[in-house]
Parts: sequence; structure tokens; C-alpha cells
Amino acid sequence: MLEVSGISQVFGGVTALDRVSFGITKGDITGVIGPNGAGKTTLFNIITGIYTQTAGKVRLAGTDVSGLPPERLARLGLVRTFQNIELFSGMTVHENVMVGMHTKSTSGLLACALKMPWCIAEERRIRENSMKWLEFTGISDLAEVTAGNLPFGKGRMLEIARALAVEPQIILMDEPAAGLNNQETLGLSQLIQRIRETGITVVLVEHDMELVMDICDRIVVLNLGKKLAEGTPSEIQDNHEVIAAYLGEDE
Amino acid sequence: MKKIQIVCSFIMLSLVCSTISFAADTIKIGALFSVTGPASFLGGPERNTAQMVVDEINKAGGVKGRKLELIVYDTAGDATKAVQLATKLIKNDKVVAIVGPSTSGESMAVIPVAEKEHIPLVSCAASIKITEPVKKWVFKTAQNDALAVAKIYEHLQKIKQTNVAILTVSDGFGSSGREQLKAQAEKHGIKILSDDTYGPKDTDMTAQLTKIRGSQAQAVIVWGTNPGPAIIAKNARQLGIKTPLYMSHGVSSKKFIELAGDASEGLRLPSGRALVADMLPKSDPQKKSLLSFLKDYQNHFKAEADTFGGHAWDAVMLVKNAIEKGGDSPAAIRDQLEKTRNFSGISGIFNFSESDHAGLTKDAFVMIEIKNKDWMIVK
Amino acid sequence: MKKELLKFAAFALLVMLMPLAFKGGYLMNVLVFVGINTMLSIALNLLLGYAGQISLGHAGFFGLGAYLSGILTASYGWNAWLAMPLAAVTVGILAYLIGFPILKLKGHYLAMATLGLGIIIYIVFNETVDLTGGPSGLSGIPNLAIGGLRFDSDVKNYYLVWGFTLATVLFALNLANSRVGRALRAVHDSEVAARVVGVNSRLLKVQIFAVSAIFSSLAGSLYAHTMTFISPASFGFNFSVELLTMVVIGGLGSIYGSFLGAALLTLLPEFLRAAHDYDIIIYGALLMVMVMFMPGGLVRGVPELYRKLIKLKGGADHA
Amino acid sequence: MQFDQVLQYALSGLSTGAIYALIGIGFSIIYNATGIINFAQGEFVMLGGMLTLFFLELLKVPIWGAIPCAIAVSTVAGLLFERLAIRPLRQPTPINLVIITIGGSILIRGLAMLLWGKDTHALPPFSGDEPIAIGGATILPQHLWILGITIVIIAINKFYFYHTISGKAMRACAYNRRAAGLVGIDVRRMVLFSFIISSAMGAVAGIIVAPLTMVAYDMGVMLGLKGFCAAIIGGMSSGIATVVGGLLLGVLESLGAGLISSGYKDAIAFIILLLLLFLRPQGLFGKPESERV
Repeated sequence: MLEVSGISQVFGGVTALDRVSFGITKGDITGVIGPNGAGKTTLFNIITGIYTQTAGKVRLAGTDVSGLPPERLARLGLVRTFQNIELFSGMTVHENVMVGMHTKSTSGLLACALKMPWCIAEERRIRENSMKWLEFTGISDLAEVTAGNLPFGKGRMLEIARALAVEPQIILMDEPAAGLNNQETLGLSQLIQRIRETGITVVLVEHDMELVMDICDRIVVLNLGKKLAEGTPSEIQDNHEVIAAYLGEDE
Repeated sequence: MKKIQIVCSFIMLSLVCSTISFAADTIKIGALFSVTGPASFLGGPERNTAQMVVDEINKAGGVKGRKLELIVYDTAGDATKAVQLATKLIKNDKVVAIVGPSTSGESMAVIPVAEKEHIPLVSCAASIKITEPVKKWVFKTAQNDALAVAKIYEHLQKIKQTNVAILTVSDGFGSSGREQLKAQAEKHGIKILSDDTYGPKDTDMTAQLTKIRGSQAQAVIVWGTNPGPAIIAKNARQLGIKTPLYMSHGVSSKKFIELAGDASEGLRLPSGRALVADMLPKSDPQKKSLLSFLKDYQNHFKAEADTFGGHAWDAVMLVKNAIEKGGDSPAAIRDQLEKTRNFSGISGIFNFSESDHAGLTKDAFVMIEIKNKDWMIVK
Repeated sequence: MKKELLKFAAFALLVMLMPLAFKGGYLMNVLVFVGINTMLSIALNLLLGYAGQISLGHAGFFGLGAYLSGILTASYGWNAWLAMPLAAVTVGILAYLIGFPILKLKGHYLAMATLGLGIIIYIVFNETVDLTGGPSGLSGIPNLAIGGLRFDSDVKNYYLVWGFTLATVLFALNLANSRVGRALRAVHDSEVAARVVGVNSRLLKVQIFAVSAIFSSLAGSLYAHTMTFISPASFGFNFSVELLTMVVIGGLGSIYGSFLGAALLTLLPEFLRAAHDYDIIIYGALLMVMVMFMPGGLVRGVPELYRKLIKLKGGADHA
Repeated sequence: MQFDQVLQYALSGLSTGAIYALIGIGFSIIYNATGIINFAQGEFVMLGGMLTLFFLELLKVPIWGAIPCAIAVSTVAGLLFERLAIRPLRQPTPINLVIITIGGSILIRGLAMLLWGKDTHALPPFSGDEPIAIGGATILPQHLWILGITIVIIAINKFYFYHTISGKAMRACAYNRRAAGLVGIDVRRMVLFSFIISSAMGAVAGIIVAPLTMVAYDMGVMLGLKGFCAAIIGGMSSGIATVVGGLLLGVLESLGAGLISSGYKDAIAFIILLLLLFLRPQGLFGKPESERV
């Protein structure tokens, strides 16, 4: 599904990522873990087109997508969420999700402003379909609330709903459990599994080991910009290098 | 909520309309001057003078026993505002004539309004375009820049210096002057060797002057209003340019000498007679008007009058005379304005006719030279 | 949706009935300019309030529209109805092309770059004397006319200009609540998140920049044909700042706010005439006070103030 | 074209350029400490010139007393501006900051107009106005003052930023505000400092240039914009790069006016600005920076 090979990233002489390669299988939930400064977020930013890597390739379903901007990747079915949730805070919850359906609609600027009949029809479709995702993530009762006023946990749900509205092949989540309480984390883990059931591949960067070990099919471990290990949760738990890396960090 | 706000703003609007008062039995004359903004050096003295003239007239019993009322609006040098305010003068204040605006751009903008509404307009601006071609309702009192150019060129012809360099400011005044300088050169046998401009806000003109220094020009003609020409005079002194500098009538106020300081020594310019009124021979027909204008201004404002205020003096007096001779309807005023002959004003002797709404000849100007920080007539 | 339409209908009705209240007095003339300025501030608001991109060069686009229209009709004898769209399209294309490099910039840099663009356009107006008449201006621009009806009085111009303005309002309102409008607001709130869900923010910004320029150009053409005289002084940096002030005072992102801002700033000089020398100060102070205490503009700030006052009064009553 | 002409263009350009450089550095200092482009920077230049005139003519203070007074008052104005307008801002987004500094500049200009009128005034040069010949070109003693004072100020700046605690702290702010705050630097104080320094520098620029350009309430607008161009060419550095940027701009303008077209002189400056922003936003001398999200 998604394949990264030989990714390196150098920031002003500092090597943040060094020849990282791994593959992600369709329909899996894959976790990317590693101590602070391992380069997880940088890797995510490269895969999702926010940074351009110094070297290496990213392939999505067999096609080379290295260096493509995020908006192109979204059309190819790759979408992500952010660690510090990035909402459209001035818009309502419903509108946020409606923006998610941008790639699934076509009306141009002029047609919209002149309210052509096909736009009105499309608008109705967007409005109805987006509700579906609010229901899926369980926040449909908040549809008319301004996104900026949401509590953090609900904001996270909204961000996921918005990403799902893109109808992606694969969704990358950057620390989805960060800032959530136990109850919410439980809900999140169920939600992620339900997402996978709809056939969407999930990749997450996560610090919450319990969550990762619980739901992931495969795990990739990064340390100091290099891939340390890769395997099933039980394989990773027994991996000495991984344990050393984590213990060395005093965590 | 939004609707309430919209309604509120319209209530404010209607308040503006209702506060217009109607004073009875005065003859209303409108005035548009650029009291603030970049042309305030024109509009300031013009407003003062116009108000002063109207006060003097009323003190002397008014016109045909009726008092004049001057309604002055400040256009801030903005053409859009000038048009709005002209409309306001005509429609709300019901004036019978308008004096001003101060600048050529504003005058050009206001002309269509005056023409459409049939209200005589006596502009105080210099551009020849205002009255050429002649517009039925539009007159002007400031000397045409064409006349100033002719005066300089004649002077240069007389002293046999025919190769000139011109340096004009890139605003309405300068570009109109530049046009005239170029248009009249051939007629007077003058050759323009270099043609440069500078911006109204420029602070250093040595580059242009260096270029001029490299040419064979026998005279440099600078067309602008303060402070540009003063900077140019200083820059020319710095560069040691010995070629005589000629200025336009746009700097004919004491302010220029103050700004340019020593660098102003020996500069020549065409100017209205107001600057040199006391040096004029007794036989000069303008002398009486000039001295009374200068004295009144000194009394009212404790400041020295300049030629710019004179444009407003002429404009108000012309309108007053027209009302005296004819009636107080706009059409009668217009007709009488056109019949004005031999009116000795501040800017010169006015002779309007059907084909001439500017009314002055180049004799409206005298060549003056700056000597010992004062004005001298060049013989 | 219905509410939105009703609001617009009420607004349009009010606009249409205005002339009856003033019977062709001087304020009609001012209201014509309120219309033009409303159009301009909505144009700028599309860019600033929706897409979150500042421009300090919109007076330049306004001027380009006015000059293209003016030159084509006055010097080349074109029909004004032909000159106007041609000017708009030309300005639109120009803005589109310059939009790509200029909108790459952000924040302060964008402000300075657009400012520079505006000044360059202004200098061109001044220097191409043969075409524009230079600083002395361009006169003799014909009024617009439909058949035998010439728009040569304030009342006629009022309906002409407000016809266009209402169309602009409707255009902007429709856009705001559509796929594209939402995407724009999304870019404003978080560009990176908008891109991640597939919004081509760069193209969208350039598009809205061009649309904004087109409306400014149309307003410029209308200005030229109602004034019949134009000079560069009306299209300088100061006017760009004035437009910005209108948008900010009215409320970023609010269409009716743009109208409020335009109306207030166009009418303000009428109130301040008594204090003519102070108006520049009041202007600057207003700008600062609005940003500091009412960053949402009048549209959001006044109701908020009203609520606070009610609460205060309620509190006092209880005490 | 003769050599002495070109020399004259270059010399004129250098002296104007030195002023652009001083104003440009003022922009950079505030920008680096706060991320704000202070659109009111040009008004402090005006304040310097106008206040000197005010002390000199109206209060009859001798010139050596008038200048420090003018700088002091302008600096207080800068301080008040930061305290009353920038700091209390509830939503300091770039757009709000642009608008508030524009509002501030209009306000300051308006107040100056009310206090001192709309007239242009001349200020006497510091030491006579006998031209000095250099090769085939001439300059005024005032030009030497401008160049000299610019050099001194830049040297002081350099010393301040590299050899004093508060200067180093300000550089830390410029590098990373949050980190500077974490290591105990009072960032708000540094912001205030940056406004104080740059308003004082603006005032100095206004004072030394006034005898040549004369002073009026609206002199700051164009000078401010040109100063910003200089800062952009220098990549918003508060050091030598901006100085070179200013000088370059001055010389190009002067050459442009002399050799190409005097009417498009200002357009040249702004075209340079646009091209630089498009092609090398990091300035003429800077290294490209990696894009941050």
C-alpha cells in the first residue's frame, strides 16, 4: 500500500532521518514508535508532502509520490491528522467536515458564486454525506458548534471525521491519543478499529504503548533517525535493542 | 442584529440631511479650496482671502443691499471629494456661483458638474486645460501656466540664451508646465536639451542636475511647488552649477526663499505683481487693488499675503462685480462674468470674452529675481 | 439559507428605496460613492476576510479598471459596455499572473509586496502621460448609457452603481456558503490542514486574488464613468489603506460588514467636516482602536457591546 | 557619459543610501525581536526631524541640545507606541499587526500635522554648506555627517548586539523567542527594547537627513518604504547586510534617475523589492532557509 525507501532528511547539517525504509500492508493498522527526537513526526511530514526529503522515495499503491504536495496526495487517497489538532476554528463542526469533501466535489468558483443548479445539488450531497461522518465518529450532536469552542477530545474526533470525509485509502494519525483521558483513549482505539473495518489502512505515530500494542498489526520502531526494528507487537516487545533504546532514555 | 445596524447607519445619514440650515435673503457663493492635503499651500491662503473679501464686502454694505454668504468646503486636494462637495454646494446649499477649486486636477473633475448644473465656476487653478477649449460655465483667475512659460521664454530670447534644460515635478502642476514648455519651445526658438522629472516627495535631485550639468544648457527651468524647487536650488549650489536657474510662478511666496536660503540668491521667476506691489510705478492700474489686498490680509491674518490668495481675491471680486451689474441668478452671473472688461485684479487685468475664459495676457506676469532674500523686478 | 435570502432582499429593498428619502439631494452623490466603495471593500474582504491574505495594493487594481475603461472610451471611442468587461478581464489576467509569485509570500512580506505593486502601478499612471494624461488626469470620459438612457445624474448613477454593488453582494454571499468559500475560510484558519484534506490552497488564493482584482476593476470602471474625470491621485497608497480600514472596521469576512465599513468611512468626512484638520487623526485612531478592542469589526463588536451593556444594566437592576 | 557624472551619481546615491540603511536597520531590529514589520518606522524619522526643528526654532534650544532632546522625545514616543498599541493587542496576528502599525503611523503623522502645521521647513546644516570637491564630483559637509554617523551607529549596534548582555538576549529572541523565554530572558522587555532602539535610530536618521531634505509632517512615508526595501535586500539582518542593501538601493536609484529615467526612479526601487521577494526572500546575501510549517 505505502512504501518508503531510503528516506533521509538533513536540516542545516543535522541528520534527522537516515535511510529509513519500510512498507505498510493494505488493511493493516501500523504503529510508528520511538523515543523523543527519533524523527517520527519528520517522517510523517515527508510522507504527507509537507517537507521534501533530502533523499529517498515514497510510493503509494505502486506509484512514486515523492515530493507531491499534500493536496495532490489527498486526491490519491492519503490523508493525515495532526498532533496539535488543526481545526478550521472559525467554522462550525459540520462545515469542517464539509471541507473534507473538497476532493469529492467539483464546482468551480464562478459556478458556486452564480449558484448554478448543479452546485445546489452538489451542495446538498455534501451536506448530507458529511453528516454521515459526524455520526461515524459520534459527534453529530455538535454539528452546529463552532469548532474553536470544542473540547480537545471532541476536536480530535472532528479532525478524524474530516479526514475520513476525504474517503482515503490510507490515513496517517500523528499521536491521536495525546491529550486524551482514559475514557477517550478507549473510544479512540475502538474508532480506529472501526475505521480499519471499512477498509482504510491506518498508520499512527503514538507514545501510548498500551494503545499501540493493543490495536496495531505491525510496528516500526525509529531511534535517532534510523529504523531500529519492525515486526508484530509481540516481536517488538521482545526486541532487546528496542528495550535498550527506551530504557536508555530513562522512560 | 445586522439589520439594526444598517438601519442605524441610515438614521445617521438622514440626520446629516436635516441639519442644513437656510439663512434668509443672503446671496450664497460656494467655495472649494484644498485647505488640507498636499495643495494646502494654495488652499490655505485662498480660503483666508475669500473669507476676508466677503467680510469686507459685507462690512461695506454688501451687494445691492444684500449680504454675501460664503460657504467654504475643504476638498483636501482629492478630486472625488471636490466633485461631491461641488454637488453639495449646488444641490443643498443652493449657491449661485462657485469659486475654486485650488488645483487643476480638482477643477477638471468639477467642471462636468458645473456644466451640467449650469452654475458658474471660477477656478483658482493654473492649467490651461480648464478654459481651453472654452466651457460655457467655467472661468478661471490663476494665470495660465502657458503665460508663465511664454514670459520665461521671451525673457530668454531677449538675453539670447536659447538652449535650456527642463526639470519638472511629476504632479498636475509640473506635468502641465512640462507640456507647455515643450509645446512653446519651437515658437520662441528655444531648444530643450534635456527633459527630466522628479517626484513631489523626492529629497535629492543631484542625479537629475548632474545629468543637466553634463549638457550644454544655458538655462535650467524648474517647474514645481515647494519644497522640491528649494531642494533643487540647494543641490545646484552643491554641484556648483553656474547655469542660471529659472523657477515657475509656483514658488512665488516668501516660503520658498526661507526654504532655499542662500541658494535662492539670483534665481529668476515669472510672478504676479502681488510680490512686488510697492515697487510698481504709480501708473500701474493694478497697484490700487494690490495694495488694498496686501493691507487687508496683513490686518486680518497678521501674515504676508502671497499670489495664491490673490486668485481667490480675483474670483470673489469678479463674481461680486457680475452680481452688481446683472442679477443674482447663476445665468445672469455667468453672462456678466463673460462681459468683464479691464478688471484690475491681483493676478492681472482680466478681459473675459466668449472665446476667452482665462482673461489674462502674459503681461499678468513680471520677471522677478531674488536679491538679498527679497523680490526685485527684472528690467 | 432562507434567512440569508430574506436578509439580502431586505437590504436590496432598502437600497432601492433610498433615493425616495433623499429626493436627489447632495447625499445621493455621496451614496453613489458608498456603492463603489462597498464593491471595493467586498472585493478586498473576499481576499482578506475569507482567504486571510492581505493586500495593500488594491487601489492599483481599482485604478487600472478606471484607466483602461477611461482610455478606451475617451481616447479610442469604444463603447463603455465593451471597455468595462475588457478592462476587468485584463486586470483579472494580470492579477492571476502576478498572484502566483506574490501569494507565495506571507503576512508582512505579502503586505509589503502588494504595497510595492500598488506604488508601481501608481507611478505608471503618472508617467505614461501620452496614455493616461499623467498627473493632470484624464477627462472627457463618457457616461454609461443603455439605448437612449444616459446615466448622467446622481439618481441614475445611484441605481447603476448599486445594481452592480448588489450583484457583488450576492456573488460574495453565494461564494461564502459554497464549496469554494468554505475552502477559502479553511485556508484562512489552517492552511496546512486545508491542504491535507485536498484543498489546493495556492491555486485557490490566486483565483480569489484575481476575482478580487476583477471586482476592483469593475468598481474602477464605474468610478470613471460616473466621475467622467480621473487622475492618479485617487488611486494611491492612501486609498489602499482607506479600503483596508473599511474592511477592518466593518468586520473581516462579513459582507454586510464591508458595506457598513464603506458607508461609515465614506460618510465620516461629512460628520468630521467641522473638524477638518482632525480627521486624519480620528482615522488613524479609529483603525487602532478597532483592532485593539473590536477585532471582529462593527458587525460582531457592536452586538457584543450591546449584550454586555444589557448584562450590566441587568446586573444593576438586580442590585 | 563621463566619469565625473557617474562618480556624482554614486556619491549622491551613497548618501541617500546611508539613510535608507539606518531606517532599514530599525525595521530589522523590531522584526527580529518581534516578527513585526513596523509600518510606523518612517514616522520616527519624521519625528526626529520635526522635533529638532521644534526645539531649535520654537524653544530656542541650541543645536547640540536640540538633537538629544529630539532623540529622547522620539524614543519615548516609540516606547509609548509599544506599550499602548502593540502590547495590549489581544490577537497579535500578522494582519492585525500590519493594520495597527499603519493606524499608528497615520495617527503620529496626524498629530505632527496638528502640532507643527503642514508647511515644509528647512533645518540648518550641522557645519556649513560649502561644497567639497571629490574628483569631479561634489558633496556637502552634511553628507559626511550622514556617512560618519551611520558608521558610528552601526558600530554601536554591533557592540551592543555582540558584547552586552541585553544585546545578546535580544539576539536570542531573534533566533527563537520561545527558547529565549524558557532560559529566563524577559521577551516582552526585549520587544520594548527593540522599539526603543529602532525609534531612536529612526529619529537619528531623520535629524541628520533633515538639513538636506527639509522636514514636513509627511516626510516619513516614502523614507520608511525605502528603508524597508533596504532591509529586504539585506535579508532583514540588523547588521552589515542591510547597510549594503541600503547603499545599493541608493546608488541604483541615483544611477536609474541619471541614466534611465528620473520619473521611474521610485518604480525601480519597488521592482527590485518585488523581484527580491519573489526570487530571494532570504535577501541578497542570505542562505536559503528550510521551509518551516
